Amino acid sequence: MNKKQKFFAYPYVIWMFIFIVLPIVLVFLYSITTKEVNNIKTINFTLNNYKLFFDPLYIGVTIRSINLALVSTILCLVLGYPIAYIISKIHSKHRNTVLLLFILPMWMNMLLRTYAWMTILGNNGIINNFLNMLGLPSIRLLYNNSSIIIGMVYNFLPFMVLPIYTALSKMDQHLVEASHDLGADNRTTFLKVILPLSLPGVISGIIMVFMPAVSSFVIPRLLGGNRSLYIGTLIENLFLVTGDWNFGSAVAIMMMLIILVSMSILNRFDVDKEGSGSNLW
Amino acid sequence: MGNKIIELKNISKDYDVRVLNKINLYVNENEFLTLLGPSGCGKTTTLRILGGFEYPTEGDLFFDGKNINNVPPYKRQINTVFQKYALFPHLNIYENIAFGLRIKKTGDGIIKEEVKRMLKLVNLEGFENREIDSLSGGQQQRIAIARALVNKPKVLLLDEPLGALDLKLRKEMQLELKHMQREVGITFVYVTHDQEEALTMSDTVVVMNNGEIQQIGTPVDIYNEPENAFVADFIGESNIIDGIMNEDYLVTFLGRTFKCVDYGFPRNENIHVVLRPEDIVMVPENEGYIKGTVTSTIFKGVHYEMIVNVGTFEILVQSTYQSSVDDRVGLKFTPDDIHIMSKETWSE
Amino acid sequence: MGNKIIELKNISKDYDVRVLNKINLYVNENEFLTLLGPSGCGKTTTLRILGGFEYPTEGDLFFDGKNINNVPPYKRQINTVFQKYALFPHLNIYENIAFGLRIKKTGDGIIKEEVKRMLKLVNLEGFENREIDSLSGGQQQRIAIARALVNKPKVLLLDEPLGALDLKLRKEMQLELKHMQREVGITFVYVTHDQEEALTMSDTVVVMNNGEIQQIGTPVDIYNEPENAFVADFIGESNIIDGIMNEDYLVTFLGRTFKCVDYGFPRNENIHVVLRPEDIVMVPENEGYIKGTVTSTIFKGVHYEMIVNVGTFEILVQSTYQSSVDDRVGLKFTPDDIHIMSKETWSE
Amino acid sequence: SSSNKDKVVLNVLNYGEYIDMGLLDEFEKTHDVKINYEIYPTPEDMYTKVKSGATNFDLIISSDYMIERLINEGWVQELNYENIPNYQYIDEDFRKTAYDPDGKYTVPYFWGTLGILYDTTKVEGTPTSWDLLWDKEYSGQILMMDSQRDSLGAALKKLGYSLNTTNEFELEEAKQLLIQQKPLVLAYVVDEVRDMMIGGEAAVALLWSGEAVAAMGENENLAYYVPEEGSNVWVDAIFIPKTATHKKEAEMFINFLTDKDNTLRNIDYVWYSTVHKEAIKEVEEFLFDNPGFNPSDDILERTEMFRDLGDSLQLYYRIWTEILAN
Amino acid sequence: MVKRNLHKIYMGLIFVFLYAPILVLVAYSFNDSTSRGNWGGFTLKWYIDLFNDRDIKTALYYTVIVAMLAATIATFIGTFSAIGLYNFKKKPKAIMVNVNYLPVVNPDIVTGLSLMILYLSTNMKLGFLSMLLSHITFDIPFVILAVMPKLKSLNKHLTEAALDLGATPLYALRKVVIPEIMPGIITGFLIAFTLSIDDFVISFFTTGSGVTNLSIVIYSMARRGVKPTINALSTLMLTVVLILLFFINKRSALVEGQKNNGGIK
Ligand SMILES: Nc1ncnc2c1ncn2[C@@H]1O[C@H](COP(=O)(O)OP(=O)(O)OP(=O)(O)O)[C@@H](O)[C@H]1O
Ligand SMILES: Nc1ncnc2c1ncn2[C@@H]1O[C@H](COP(=O)(O)OP(=O)(O)OP(=O)(O)O)[C@@H](O)[C@H]1O
Ligand SMILES: [Mg+2]
Ligand SMILES: [Mg+2]
Repeated sequence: MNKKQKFFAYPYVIWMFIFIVLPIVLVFLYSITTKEVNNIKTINFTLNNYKLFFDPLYIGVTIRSINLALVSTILCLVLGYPIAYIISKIHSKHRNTVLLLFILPMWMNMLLRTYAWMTILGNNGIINNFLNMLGLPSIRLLYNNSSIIIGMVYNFLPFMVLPIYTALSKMDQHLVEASHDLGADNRTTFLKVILPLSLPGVISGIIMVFMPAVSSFVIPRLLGGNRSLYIGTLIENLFLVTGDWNFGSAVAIMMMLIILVSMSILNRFDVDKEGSGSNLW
Repeated sequence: MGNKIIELKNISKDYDVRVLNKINLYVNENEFLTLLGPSGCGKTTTLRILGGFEYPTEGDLFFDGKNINNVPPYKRQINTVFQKYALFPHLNIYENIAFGLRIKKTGDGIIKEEVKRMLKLVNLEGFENREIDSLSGGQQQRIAIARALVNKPKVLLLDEPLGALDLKLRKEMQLELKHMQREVGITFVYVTHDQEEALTMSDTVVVMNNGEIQQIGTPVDIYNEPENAFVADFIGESNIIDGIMNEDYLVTFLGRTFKCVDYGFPRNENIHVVLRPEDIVMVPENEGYIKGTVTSTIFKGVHYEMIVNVGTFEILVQSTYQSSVDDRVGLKFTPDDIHIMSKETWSE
Repeated sequence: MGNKIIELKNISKDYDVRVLNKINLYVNENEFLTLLGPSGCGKTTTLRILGGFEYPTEGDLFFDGKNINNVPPYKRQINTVFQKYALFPHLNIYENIAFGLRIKKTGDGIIKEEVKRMLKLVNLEGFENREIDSLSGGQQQRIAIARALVNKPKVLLLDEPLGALDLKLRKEMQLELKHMQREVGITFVYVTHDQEEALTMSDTVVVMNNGEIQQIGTPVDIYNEPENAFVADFIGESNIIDGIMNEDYLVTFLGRTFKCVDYGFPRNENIHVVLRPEDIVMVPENEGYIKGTVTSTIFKGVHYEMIVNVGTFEILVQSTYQSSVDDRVGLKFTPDDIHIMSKETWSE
Repeated sequence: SSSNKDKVVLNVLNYGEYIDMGLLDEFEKTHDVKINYEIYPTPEDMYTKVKSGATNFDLIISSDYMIERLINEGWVQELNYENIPNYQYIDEDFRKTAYDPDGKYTVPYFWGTLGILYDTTKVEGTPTSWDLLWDKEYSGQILMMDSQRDSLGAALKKLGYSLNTTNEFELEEAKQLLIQQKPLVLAYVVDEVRDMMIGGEAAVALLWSGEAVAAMGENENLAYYVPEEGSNVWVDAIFIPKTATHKKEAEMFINFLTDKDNTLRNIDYVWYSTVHKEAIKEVEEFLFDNPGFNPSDDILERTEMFRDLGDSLQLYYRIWTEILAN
Repeated sequence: MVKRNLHKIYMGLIFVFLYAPILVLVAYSFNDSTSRGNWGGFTLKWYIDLFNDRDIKTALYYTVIVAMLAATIATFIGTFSAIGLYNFKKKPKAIMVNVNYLPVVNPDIVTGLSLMILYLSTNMKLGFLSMLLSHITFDIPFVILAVMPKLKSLNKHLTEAALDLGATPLYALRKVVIPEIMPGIITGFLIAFTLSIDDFVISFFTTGSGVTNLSIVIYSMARRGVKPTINALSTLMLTVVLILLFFINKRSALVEGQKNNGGIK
């Protein structure tokens, strides 16, 4: 029976072990050792790196990063869900084309796209030029939280839309009809039927946006002008500039822990048939 | 029974081809109306138009005298029991049934009570927390009924709501539905394949074929006075025999002339004679109007069904007594039992 | 009919609760075996175990004498018509029907022919290129039948295969299925809610309740000699009346003593008497063994169904003649019509 | 083709866009060597990659402090300057440097200063001091570098301290200065400063001279100066790592790069200041006159080079983190 | 009707949002100045430069090859793994799914460096293969994330029906499960391809021996200003894809038409 299909995952389990678990173990090893050693025999174990993480300075950075990622994720969700919904309603003949058109901008190099945003948002940028032409004063669009969020949403939106679209496509239309039949208007039907049924897709989308957004560093650097420190930049700098791999590893591990814990909370809402069928309503 | 609550005027529906053609029909308040017809004749499509899930290609739909062509389903005071149930897989039984009530912002206490009542009604007490997937086919069907009934709609559309239930439960549910209809005053538009069900429960039966209405009438009318051979053939099993209407009250078929109760046909008109199998009495060969040989006999529980070859025709006869194959028998019937229908072309 | 092709030995199945309990059953080659029982009694579960989609919690399953507990579905020479059809939505009708043949690497020419033949058989010629979604309920069901039949399996499991079809089509399909079974030599395991269908088509009927087998026998046995009140009540409509078996061939119920044909019960044993509604003859009040008042009368097409209140009991009577409510009538029956069953506890 | 197989493959690692690619083709043609050319964005990227030992690079071009670190860690080979006859043209001042005090390991490639690029249409007068970066007048129009050494360096120099100080009090002072400056700063960026200044997005920017020259080439309203309090001078140099396998060919290539004509070609492409005594005489006038390209000697006297700080780098980073996270 | 229009307006705005930067990028490919800060007039010289730039051509070649291969392989492994994981028991499944998230959470620099160390510790030569393996590794989790929702909503009776008709589990997978979850597989592939084509950090640390991709080239150019050649290249890529899309769309419309006009496959 289906049980046998478990075996399909076994190669990947091995792959995971080699390419994901081993490296993480390595990172973990770095995080609990001190820098001084180059010789295996003289490894010094320490928890100092973790202690250091709990410095208010880094906690602040972490919280700020998570906040930013959360806001971006929510915006992606709010903007992306309707897109996914509309695409899923497009005639099957054109659907894949629209999908491709949708992701095509992402195939242009991210640095170039971000530079283009700088050109659009800058003090002398396209938008401000346009405003000036209308006789309006310039506004500061670049190098603040909004520009970071614009950049994040721009870059991650497709990762929200695609899985939701997947979940919505071929959804059993009769269920929507049944809901309408029972007196639910479009809004209620959406909230009570369509959304719950597409929840697995939404969750995938949230993961695909939230997780990379927390650790993203190019966007805060370019569009935020590095005016605030985010955890991605912190880790990047720790590894490259300072060469403090040990503390960098500890920060990375802590971040993983925090995110995985919050994800497992989110996952509770996933209506998994194996579970006792937790209720959303 | 009061005024027309629903009226269909010249409703047509085209997909690639026309599947409903100029349907004219009204349903009175508190009426129990059944759509009957062969598979694919357009019953579900008609219900879907009533429910608002499908727009008619042509024609108008009225509810309480108002055109509701453009009223969305959730604004129609109509609930549906879907042919394929359409239960919400992400909700348990309790929440499936409570769905409509929650939308009306009914209090939790009342919802609990009502759900319990409905579960009892459909014989599924204690199933509140079960998942839809874990139910048997018949159990799912009953939940679908409960989910629609609990809302006490003005009009209830039921698309073969009892098809997956066994005889006993079906009878129980028929009684319950009938009871609810009277008690709460719901108008029923019902689709069923079970002819006995249609005849037992309905005030009005609508026989459809190929997207067109063939006959509208009371069960007794439909059964006893089918307007054409299609209806006669479709409703119950019939022997439809070519004949000639010699004059009023006199008809010739199977080589003999019989008295009958029909009149008003032109002289010597070619007609169809309908003889119901259960109206024919099997008697010793010499006592029968028509003589023949039994060619098959099947046990049907309530009765035996036998086929008697009378030379030019095979006549179906039902009787609680069994004859053996190859017996010679005679067949008798009264003038009442002979139904005359004008011939027309009808396709199946 | 030959050797046992399928044998279930002590099969049980537990989900949260036990849904099949110690099922013992065998099916002979070329037999037409029907599972009958109320909704939720475990019919589909039994078929799913036969098909290999569910492992029995306990017990053994044999096919041609070999234990197939661990044989996967695709290695069993068994095909299924699923209760919910399970048609492939991404394939058109043609490809749905051709699915099994393609697996066997049948040539395109033959596939084309066979699909055409099957479509004709199920009355859906010309539907090759239609999408599943665009079919009516009954049409989908017929495709499900065609998809299974086209493989000419050794054993065919059918889970209410005709439930969505109208009477006429159902009869046609019944004949076709019966025909195929004889012609090709397929063994059928059939689930139906239509008791007439069960009685008409089957060689053997298995009555189940609550996950247990109640009785196995020929249709006539089951109908005429139900082993317990559950079977009697479930198969056809019955009047089940408390009585006392005075001695062999003599029984007392409804305040009178009657002759009967049963024997072998202890003296003065409390028993159930089963009287079939169609066996009871309605006569003028003074001619009846039992007298009562008609309390309801329903038109059922083939006959009328009346309930006669005889004081302590309401008796159901079927007759082609109608009595009016409140008529006083007498009821008659012959000793043959009285069926005696020992009392046991049975739950619904 | 088979002949390709026998060819020596020279693995070269350089910053992106930091050489006239035609030179590579020419060297390949004239020396029958195949060059495997790879590029990297920042010295830190280079360091991590080289230390990983992934590829055995034969020749690397990078920046002073990073080379110093590699030398200290024993990753750099001594050069045989006899194989590099063109070394004679290298300015003597750049032969023994802070990062290569004995002049054993490296050959300078380009060099420059750290200074301030400003927009003359926005800034009045001719500023000469670091104070411009702290001038409230230009609030929201100041670009600082997202580079701890350079930004902290500017603050330290403004305070009159060494760029390479490890004195915590001095650093604390610099930190306060930068925190105080933060509200005025538009952004902390590196790579984008050039285009921002050309596009008139900001008025004042901390920047390296090489980029400043390039910016001035695109926008004539820009001017560059090295503040009088002193600043940083930096050198990008060529070296051969320990793990190199084709030292001979690498030295041939160094010689090729330090050839006068080739240097001129490179300058024409890169626009950075040269250490080539002969080449400097022949550069185009507009470059020669540019203080970014050709700073005066008295400016140079007030500059110092970045040194590898070893573990004190952590301190710098901590401070920099606190400034950004503030 | 109103809703239709609202949909259109909304999609229009979103597409403006998505393509506005792309238009800017395209415009700069015709800019006769190396700086984004300056409009130097119209030129085609970057396009000519492009054809003479062998490094960009190599980088493009590796970018496309690696992205195609990595996305394809990752989609393959990811799809099968998703199917496998889906059938795991609850506990192991939860563990696996969480491990699967790790590469998604991890900053690229950590993934890149740890993979680099992994390869080096096994004496693997960094280059095409190591870069490809890394791309596959960070692609797979996304493919699994894309396929899972579809698996969750898959009607399991369809597989049963296929098995019942004699299909081996593999055949059922190929002919029933895969077609049913196809939207998920397609989006998984698109996401994987997108991530691959855009990756810099991980690629940089896990490649070597002269194998580069466009991102490495572009990021390395950043300090000295990204040459408009790259914009020209991007513009060309965009055009090629759009043209392909146009033809594919035409063709699929044709196929659809044929299907409707009868003719059994
Ligand atoms: N996965 C499951 N988990 C728990 N209970 C189940 C599950 N599947 C079936 N059941 C229960 O097992 C019993 C038997 O189910 P089954 O589907 O065999 O009934 P059935 O005889 O086919 O009924 P019907 O005629 O209504 O189709 C039902 O009570 C059903 O609720
Ligand atoms: N979307 C569609 N596209 C094309 N034809 C359709 C579509 N939906 C239904 N039809 C056709 O319309 C006809 C009527 O369908 P409908 O579902 O109303 O039949 P029905 O009377 O309910 O039949 P059944 O008793 O089998 O459920 C059928 O022949 C069906 O094939
Ligand atoms: Mg229907
Ligand atoms: Mg069932």
